[in-house]
This record gives sequence, C-alpha cells and structure tokens, in this order.
Amino acid sequence: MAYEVKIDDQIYRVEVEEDAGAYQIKVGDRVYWVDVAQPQPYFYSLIINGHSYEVDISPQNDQRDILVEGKAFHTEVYDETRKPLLSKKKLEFLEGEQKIVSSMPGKVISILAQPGHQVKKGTGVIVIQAMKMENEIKAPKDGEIKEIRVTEGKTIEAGEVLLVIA
Amino acid sequence: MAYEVKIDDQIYRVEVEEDAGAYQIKVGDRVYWVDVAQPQPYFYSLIINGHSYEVDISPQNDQRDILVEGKAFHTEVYDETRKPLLSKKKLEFLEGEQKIVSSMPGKVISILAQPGHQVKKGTGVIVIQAMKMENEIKAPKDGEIKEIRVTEGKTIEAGEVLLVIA
Amino acid sequence: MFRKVMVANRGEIAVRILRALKEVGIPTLTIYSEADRNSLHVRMAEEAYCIGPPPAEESYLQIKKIISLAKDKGVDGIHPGYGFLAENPVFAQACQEAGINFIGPPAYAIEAMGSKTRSREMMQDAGVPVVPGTTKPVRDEAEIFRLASDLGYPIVLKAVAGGGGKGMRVIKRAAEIKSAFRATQSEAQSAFGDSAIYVEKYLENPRHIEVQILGDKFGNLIHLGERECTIQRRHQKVIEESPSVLVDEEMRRQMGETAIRAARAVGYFSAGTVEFLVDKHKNFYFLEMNTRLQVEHPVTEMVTGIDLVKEMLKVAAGHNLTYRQEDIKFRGAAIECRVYAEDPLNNFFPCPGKILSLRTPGGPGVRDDTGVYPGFEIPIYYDPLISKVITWGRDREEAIHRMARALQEYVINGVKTIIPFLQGVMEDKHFLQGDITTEYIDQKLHRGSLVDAGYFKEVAVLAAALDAYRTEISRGTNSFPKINGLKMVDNPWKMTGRRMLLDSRL
Amino acid sequence: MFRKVMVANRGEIAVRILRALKEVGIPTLTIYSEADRNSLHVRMAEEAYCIGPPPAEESYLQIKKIISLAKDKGVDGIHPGYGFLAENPVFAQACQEAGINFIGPPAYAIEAMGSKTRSREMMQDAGVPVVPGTTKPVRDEAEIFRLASDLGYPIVLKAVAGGGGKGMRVIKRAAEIKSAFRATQSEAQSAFGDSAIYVEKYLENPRHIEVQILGDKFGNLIHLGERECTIQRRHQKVIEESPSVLVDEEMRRQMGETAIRAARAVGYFSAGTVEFLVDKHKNFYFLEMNTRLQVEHPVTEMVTGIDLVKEMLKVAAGHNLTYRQEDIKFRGAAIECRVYAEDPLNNFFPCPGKILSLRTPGGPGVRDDTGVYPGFEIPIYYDPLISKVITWGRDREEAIHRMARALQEYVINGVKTIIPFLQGVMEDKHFLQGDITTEYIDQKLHRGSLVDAGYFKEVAVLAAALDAYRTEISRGTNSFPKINGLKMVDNPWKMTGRRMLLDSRL
Repeated sequence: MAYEVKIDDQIYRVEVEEDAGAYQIKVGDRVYWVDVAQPQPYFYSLIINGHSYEVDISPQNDQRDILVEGKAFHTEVYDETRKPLLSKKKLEFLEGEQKIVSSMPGKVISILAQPGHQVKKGTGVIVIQAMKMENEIKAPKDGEIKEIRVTEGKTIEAGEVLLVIA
Repeated sequence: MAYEVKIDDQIYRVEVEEDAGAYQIKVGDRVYWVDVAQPQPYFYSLIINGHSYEVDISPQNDQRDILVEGKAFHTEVYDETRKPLLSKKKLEFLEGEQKIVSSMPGKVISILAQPGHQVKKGTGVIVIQAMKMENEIKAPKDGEIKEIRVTEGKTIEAGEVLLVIA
Repeated sequence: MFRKVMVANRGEIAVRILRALKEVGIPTLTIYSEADRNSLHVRMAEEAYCIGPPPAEESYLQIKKIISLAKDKGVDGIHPGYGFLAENPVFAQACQEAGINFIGPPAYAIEAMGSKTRSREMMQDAGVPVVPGTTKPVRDEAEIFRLASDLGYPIVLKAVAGGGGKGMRVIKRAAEIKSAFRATQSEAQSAFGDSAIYVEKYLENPRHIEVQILGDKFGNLIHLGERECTIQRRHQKVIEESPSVLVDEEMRRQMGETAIRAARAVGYFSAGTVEFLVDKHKNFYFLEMNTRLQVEHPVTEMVTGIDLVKEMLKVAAGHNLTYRQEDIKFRGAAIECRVYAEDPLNNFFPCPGKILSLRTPGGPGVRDDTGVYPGFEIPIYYDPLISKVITWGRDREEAIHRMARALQEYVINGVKTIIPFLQGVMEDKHFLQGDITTEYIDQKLHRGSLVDAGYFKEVAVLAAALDAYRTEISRGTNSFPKINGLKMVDNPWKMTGRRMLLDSRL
Repeated sequence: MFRKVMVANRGEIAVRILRALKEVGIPTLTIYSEADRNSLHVRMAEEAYCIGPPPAEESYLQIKKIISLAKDKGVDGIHPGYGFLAENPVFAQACQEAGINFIGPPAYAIEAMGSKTRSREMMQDAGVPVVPGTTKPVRDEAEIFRLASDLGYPIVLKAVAGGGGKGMRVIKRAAEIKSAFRATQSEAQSAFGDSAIYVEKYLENPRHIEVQILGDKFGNLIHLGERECTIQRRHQKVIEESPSVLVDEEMRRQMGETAIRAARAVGYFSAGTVEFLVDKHKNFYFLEMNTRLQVEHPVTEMVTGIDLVKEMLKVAAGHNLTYRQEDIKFRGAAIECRVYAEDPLNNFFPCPGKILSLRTPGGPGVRDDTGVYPGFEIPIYYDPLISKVITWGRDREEAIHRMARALQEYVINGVKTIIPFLQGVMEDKHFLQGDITTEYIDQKLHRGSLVDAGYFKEVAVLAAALDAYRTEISRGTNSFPKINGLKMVDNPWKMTGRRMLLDSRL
C-alpha cells in the first residue's frame, strides 16, 4: 500500500509491503527492510539493517505525533488509495492561508493585532491564559491578518479557530 | 448482579450494583459504597469510605490474581446467574481430590513418590527443571498419591496434569 | 511523631511528600478536586477526600474546608507542599488555631517574606545585601519613570505579593512602562489577589543562585549549600543544579552564612530557600526567600544525602535538627530537569491531554519524581509541571551525561513535553561549559537542534506509514497482522529481500 | 575509549551496561536470541543482531558466532555481563585473539578462579584463609564418607566448576551421601559441563559476606568495602546490603586487604568479588572469587558513588584506576532486592508470562534496574530474575524503610513475582535487627505474613466481583460504563446511598 507522509512541510511517498513476517518499506526510492515488533499499543521496536529504533506514535485521525528515540516529529499520513494526492496546489494553499487554532481550552486575555495588519513571523497576535500561564499565540509566518474570530475575555475551546492569516 | 468469590478456600457471596456513577457492593452482609476509577486496563483505583486502594487484576477466565496495595491474592469468581452455585459438595470435592498442574513448561527431572504413597503437606513429589532451576513440586495437603501422570525425562507443557492427590 | 498527616497538594510534590510519610510510617491522608479523582496522589494516599470543583479557588485553596476535614479525620499535621496554601500565612495560622501542626515555617516568617517590599526592608536592616530599587510599592507610571531614571534601564516590575517568577516584567525603554505596568498589575491581581507592584534594578545576565536552609524551633539553623537555577524560561526555572560551577568553597560559606542571617531575621524554622542574584563580579544580592519546600529540593538531597521532607516533619514535631553544620558533606553533583507538558516546537504552549504510554528512566544515579502515570489525563486547571528527573554524578560532567541518557530513556507519549528541548540543552556546549544566564534559553540555545535529528526523520516517515498500514489492517481483521508467522512467498525478489533481512540478523 | 562495544548478554544486566556506555558516549551493539526479539536490551542498543535460537547454548553461548559478528561490525570491546560467557576463559581468550578487548579480567585469572579446587590451593599458598576441605576433586562416595568423618558433619558437596550457588548440596548424615553425590554430579554436568565435585566443611549459620575489588592493568588494586549477601534461597542470593551490620572498620580493612591479596595472587584486573564465609566468631574464610560484575554491584555503587561498569571500561581500555584506596569514602547504607518471576505462595516456582502492567518505584534514594517493561513476555529459557530494586538511606534503617516503601509502589501485574515475599522480609523484626543467616528464609520468616493482609482481603473479594461485573457490562456494550456521568435515580434508598458517598467525599 502507498501513503503520502507530510513532515516539516515536505511530502514523501511511502510504500509499505508485508513479506513473510517482515516489512519492505520504500521511502521515495530508498528501500528498507524493517523487522517490526509491537509489544505495546502506540509503541514499535524497529530493527532496520541491524539498527534498533524505539518509536512511539500518538495518532489522531491522519495526524501522527512520533517520537523516534525520544526526538519529536509531527506527521500527516494520507492513504493514496483513499484520498486524492496532496497536490502541490493544496500545499501552496496551506502555505498561503492559515487558520490558527487553539490547541487547548483557555481564555483570551488580549488581542495584539487587528484584521488588515501586516505581521512578521513570530509577532505576538493573541494572548491566551491556559494552565495558569499567559501564552502568546505568535504569527506562524509573515503575512496579513485576515480575520480575528475571538474577543478579549472570551473562553475558548480546544480546536477553536482564533484567527486567519494569509 | 450477584457473584460467588472464592479466596483462600473460603467463598463469599458478593452483590454489585451500579448507582448514579458509584457502586454499591455487598460482601456477605457488609455493604460498601465504592468510588471506582479505572484509568488503565487491569487497574482500579477504589475509594471506600475515604480509604484509597490500588487494585491490579490479572484475569484468566474465572480466575483472577489480584494485587491490593501490592499484596497478592488468588480468587475465582462465578456469576450466580450463569453458573450453578458452588455447592458445599463441590468445594469438598475440590478439597478431596486435587490435580497438580504444571504452571509452566519444563522437564521432569525426578519423581520422588509413587501412587499409593501417603504424603504430608509440603513433601516433595516431583522435581521439574524450568527456567534453569530445579523446582520441587510439593504436596499441597496431607493425602494419598492417586496417580502420577508423567515420567522422568519427559518434557511437559504449561497446564499439564502432573499427578493426582486425594 | 504524628498520628496522621494530610498532604494538602497534588501532583509530583504530593507524591514526594507521601513517600516520605510512608518511609517514616505515618498514616497519610490527601485531598483532591473533582478534576483530580484519577491523580497519582489520590492513589498513593491511604485516605483521600474530594474537596471541591476543579478550580483551585474552590478546592485546594479552601482553607476552612481543609481544616474542617483535617479535624474530622484526626489529622494532626498538614504538609502544604509548594504553591496553593504553602506560603499563605492565614492558612498556617488557621492550622495553629485548630491545633494542627503546619509542617512548614511559622506564619510570621511566611508573612514577612511574602511581601517583597517588606522583606527587602528587613533584609537591609539585617545587613543582607539587596538589589537596588524600592522598598515600597509604586503608585503610578510617573513614579516608575522617575525611578527608572535614577536606577537606569533596564528595570524590572514585580508583584509585591509575587514569587516563583510570576507577576514580573522587564522594562528596557520608557516607552514600555505603560503597558508593562498595566499587564503586571493585572497579572499580580489575578495570580495573588493583590495588584501592588514595586521596582528593582534589572541585573543583566545575572546568575540565579539560591541557598537551602534548614532550622528547628530551638533556633538552630544550617545551610545545605547552593543550587544554580539560572536556566529559566518566562522567568520560571527549568533546570537546576547543585553545586553551582560559579561557587567555590569560600563563596558557599559566605552565601550560606548570609542565608542563615536572612532566615534568623524572621525567626525561621523548617526548610526554606534564600534566593540570590549574582552579578558578573560574583556579588550576590538577596532576591526573595521561599518559605517552603522548593520544586528543586531534590538536587540538594542528592548531594547531601539528607531527606528534606523528613527533616521538615521532625522539626514540625518539635525535634532538634538531626544535623549540625559540620555534618553537612557534599558529594558529587546533581541536576534536575523539570518536565512540563508543553510543546517546545510551538513556543512552549501548554499541552494537557491523555498519556498513552510512559517509560520512566532508571539505572544508576537517576531519580524519578513523577506525578503522572500511563492512562492519566493531565487536567487543564493546574500547573503543566508533570514530573522531574534528577541525576547524580561524581562530577557535573557525569551528572549531565547521565541526564542526557535518562532523558533519552524517558518517553511520554500522547502529550507533548519539553523533553526534546531538555535533551537539546544537555548536548549544548554552552551548558556543558557552565556558560549560562537567565537569558540562556532565548539567546544561546540553537532551537534548530530540536528537530535536526538526521536519520531519525527518515525513520519517523517510515514509521508513520507503517502505523497507518497496520491500523488499516487491524481495522479489517480486528487484530494485528502476525509478524512472526511464517508464510510461503513465491515472488523471487521478495525472497531475496527476506534473505537480506535474515542476513542482517546473522 | 572504544569505537563500539558489544554487550553480550540480555536482561537487566545488559540494560545496565548499555546505560553506562551511553553515558560515556560509546556506540552500542547487542545480540539476542530468537526468544529475545522483544527484550528491553534490544530496544535500548543502537545495533542489535539475532544470534540464534532460544536455548543459550545455541545463541548467547556461541563464541564463534559472537566473535565473528563483533569483527564484522567494527566492535572493539565486548562486555559479557554476568552469567553466559562472563566467566568463560575460552571466550576471554578468543576475544584477545580476535583483537577485541574483553571488558573483564584476564583469561588466566578467570581460569584459575573458575576451578574451585585450584583456587582453594592458590589461596592457601597466598595466605588467604579457606574453609577446611579438599583441594582436589573427590572420586567416589567412599572418599566423601572418609572426608566427612574427618571434617565432621555437615559437609557440603560443590561443583569444581560451580559458582553462584548452583551445583551444591549439603550433607547432614552419611545416609545422604549417595543421592547427594549423584544429584550434585548431574547438576554440575548439566550446568557447567563438568561433573567434578569437591568437599568442604559446611559452616552452620554462616554469614555470607563479599568484598568488591577493582584493579587496573598496572597492578593497582583497591577494595570498595563489603556486601552482606547472607539472605539466600536455594543457595541463591535474594537480598544484599552494604555495609554489613557485622563488619566494623577494622574488620572491613582486614577483609579488604585479604581480598586484594587474593586478587593479586591471580594477577587480577577489572572488577571482581571475593566471597567469604564468616562464622559466629567473625572468622572469615575464602569461599570463591567471582571474576565478573556481580548482580549485586549496585549496593556498592550507591554507598561509594562509583560507577563500576565505567571503571571496567576504563581499565579495559588501558587507563589507570580513577581512584586510590584513600579516595574511597562510604556514605550511608544501601540494600538490593532481586525481583524474580516466581510465585512466593507456591514454593518460589518460576512464573514466566506476559506483564500486563508495570509500575516501577521512584522518588528519593530509589534505583530501579529493570530488564522488563509492560507488554513484555518473559521467556521461559532464561533466569527468572527480571529486575532489581536498590535503595539508599543515611543508615540501614532508612534504607530498609525506603525499600519497604519502594516495594509497595512496585507493581508487576500479569506474572507472579516475589515482591510480596520481599515486603514481608522488610517488615520482619529479625531482618530489621540484622539477625540473619543463610537459613533465614526457611527458619525465621513467618510465611503466613505474606497473605495475612487483613482488610485487604475483603477489598480483593470486592474487587474480584467488581471486575467480573464490569467485564460483563463491557462485553455487552463494548465500552466501560460511564462512572462519572450523572444519571437520575428514583429509588429512595439509592439516593441515600449516593448521599452517604458524597458525604464521605465531604
């Protein structure tokens, strides 16, 4: 089966094939024979050409947070047979307009930018109070604030869209 | 629902009722209100009248090995509605004739008693080699050896009956 | 010593105190909010009672409810941990009035040190050097402006009732005064219920070094050496060590004696910490006193061999200190890493959630002080500090290498944590050389190192697809495909592949 | 130091050695049998290669395969751990011939000490006291009978190639000689491939005390104090401590010097242990030398602060010892409990199986040296030792209380372990008083205490039924019943019950 895996804004085509108890996995044109053990849910022990890796996976729909020997990676995985290819266009769209979503419940303390403002990557845009701390939501890239969807003092849920930047 | 729980050769009748998120559990005529949390499989946190207990359960069919605050208990649980009551007679039978079963694979090194022998509780009857150690299987009670079902040098499986004592 | 002790806290510190109580054989009782039914401290205590709804104000800060429960259940001692009621003199007083032993310092010492302005005044009187600035709260922006002109920029605004890095703002230019004043006041009000603010000269790139002290009710006071707490993030400590690379034996003696003088000035007993800022000329200034057990107390325990919680229990029960100053011997070096449930790749944003799996580090010289377990759902209501790892080594180098090893073993899957960030610090040459300031995290650490993991990225890509594949298969068959089973294969290149794999297995 | 080191072992000791290698930054490689694909050491090593089928003879003992793999993969050092090839002089020699550093003592020292009779002879020559008995193997029962008449009963038969408590039988009466001789010979043959047997006077109720030594290739030898290993079961150690309650400073010095003399007599370097039997008059006799890292080495590490595995690496690489005798300072007391997968309620019968869940102990003074993890299936082919817990305290009392606390936290669910038994020992007054002999487990420990757990039994009964109930419910609905959900109830007595429950929550 073939998948597209997005990591750090790069996309890899990955083919997985099971073979007599082992896995043949192609990443682009590189072929790996992978000895797989999964003694616990969310955990794999992989041996690839004699090299042993501990891999922990936290899945959420198509998203997978992955720890390889404790190093953190964020991936998105799409099944080629089920989903259309992630076209270059779609990627550009993702890069073009971005919705900033709250990752956890909290309260909006203050809003530091308004629609129409040009902001630099890293500029603080909204301050959220969560887990007893004030946290600044920063612009993920240079761009223009298209929309601010929350107001100061508002209680927000995880997953709620805070603003749109383009 | 009502259960019979066997522990240390005693049998308790236990009623479990769920009530608005809490449990009422009767052991004999003692009533407990139990606040139950089960954050992981095989593990319960119970709060009974303010007292907090960590309980780990290893189930195997009707058998349950239980750790309460790390102390080990072996129980058997029967559902009253599904199984006939554990009659007093059945218990006596269990106490009367007992099959000694190997708990793990190994090899019979030597047999120390023969059918017809009278043995005391704790007398060594069969020596098994398992996990690099020689282990003496001892008589669980005073009684007569009825049958020896293995021979010296034989490789045995877990669960295999070794001998019958009565 | 005590009939029964209540631990009036949650998380890792509640667990740590429960452990000490178990070791000395004192029955334990704890409290929990409705959000904490599944918390580890509830499981570990012998008795546990729900004290109210999730917000701390309605549960962990409910003085009357807590005291009434304690009396009701035969509790004769309460350990407050850190945070919550630990530095609340009203609570300490209420315990005393209820005939319950507060396992901490006297209420008047808490109160005196709780006001940053008052404590600065008292320390000046006791001959303890303090950072230049006001000893009275400021009234308005204009006053701050005048003070800044005298002291010179940068200055720092601090909540009078503050502590622990909360309620403070650095001001580098006059233009920042207005918004900083407002923000600090509002944070002070919401965090401490008191909006009063004072001003200090902001020492640039100072070291943040603190001294652990211990005293009994008979006026015996000793110090247990220093802790280096310079590495901070948002003015909160992240990594602490003992000893400090900066402090030699003579400086340790001087700082220790100064700390004891500070403690004696407020009639202190129990465990406490005197925090100093140290400038580049190794001058040290009193910053504040923490009148409680510190988060970072384990590093001191590891180099001295002294169990601070047990000493607190003894002192509270009216015993003499077990140790005299000359009994305190330092061995090796210890380092602590705080593990926060925060995303280091996303500006350290807090990440509560459910822990899917957890592997804690072990082996020689590693101490695991955790407040969580696999299956635990980190509540959103409290501090994102979920555990601490402490390592000991014969010297700083061994302690750091051991920490790097321990962090590699430490896996918390399901929530994001700062473990990858901490790993980066342990490998950073500035940190290894001891070349650190409070700005270290922002200035020095090469953030890229968090994701620059070479071949591991390829493994992550491969594993993501593998997991997707196996998840699909298992959805179809409701069980994982057998991976050790033998299956005939007829495709010759597959056979070759399998043979290659077997070859690599020897 | 090394380019790449192979750990030629499995289980907790492989994990412990991998940890040391990671801390000093040496790339790691390990081997595994087909039964060990899922073992922890395979996960932790950077490289791992399957070396053969499950039986040790076909995998972990395959000298040629191991050496060939090592050469193939660029390995320049092999640490053998304990057991398997650790005390095999042929392997040590084979490493040397292949140009690979054997991280352990020289082959000739292993060989000399491997023969119990030859080592007894050498020790006598070196002026080291030995237990009365033969220095040559016995030929037949008649010879044993004559020897027993000279020495007086009881005597003990021991395998010449033996060690670690295997291959030995105590004989109390002449009538036992015949069967004991046969049994010991056959065990010696199957365990060591050598049926030769010798005879010693059996000291009744002796203490079993050993001295850790450390030497480099330049003839420097030091000792790191003693370990008390008296508590045994089937002649195998279960609980070890350092220091021994019996040994004072003068006796430590004498035993240490004797141990060094013993080591010097065989040109020893690396870590090694000289075992002594101590009679009631505190006379000590050489028993054997273990020419390897011991299972119980962590207690020495905890009281001295020295990492023995790292010292072994340094010495093997040709470095000088880091320490001189005067650098060795002892602090506090440490105790180790070995956790075996055995059923203490059923005559310590081994219990392999799958670990359903695992909670390892943490907090101050606790070291967890494990070889397993949740989800791991303990193979039936190897030793049932699955982990070790080591605690440190400022004195023996604190170390023991800490161990009791740690064992209470330590839960291995799914396989039976001796943890409940170890808990019983920690609470036993004889043990607390240090009143122990090698017969302690059989003679002194009140077995009943293992199950006499009062109210816990009622909780077990209640929990068994609760779990049966919830299992049934979840089978019906495919999910656990919501226990925190709110539901209207109309039955008045139920309301009362619920109110009672809420009351008890405050």
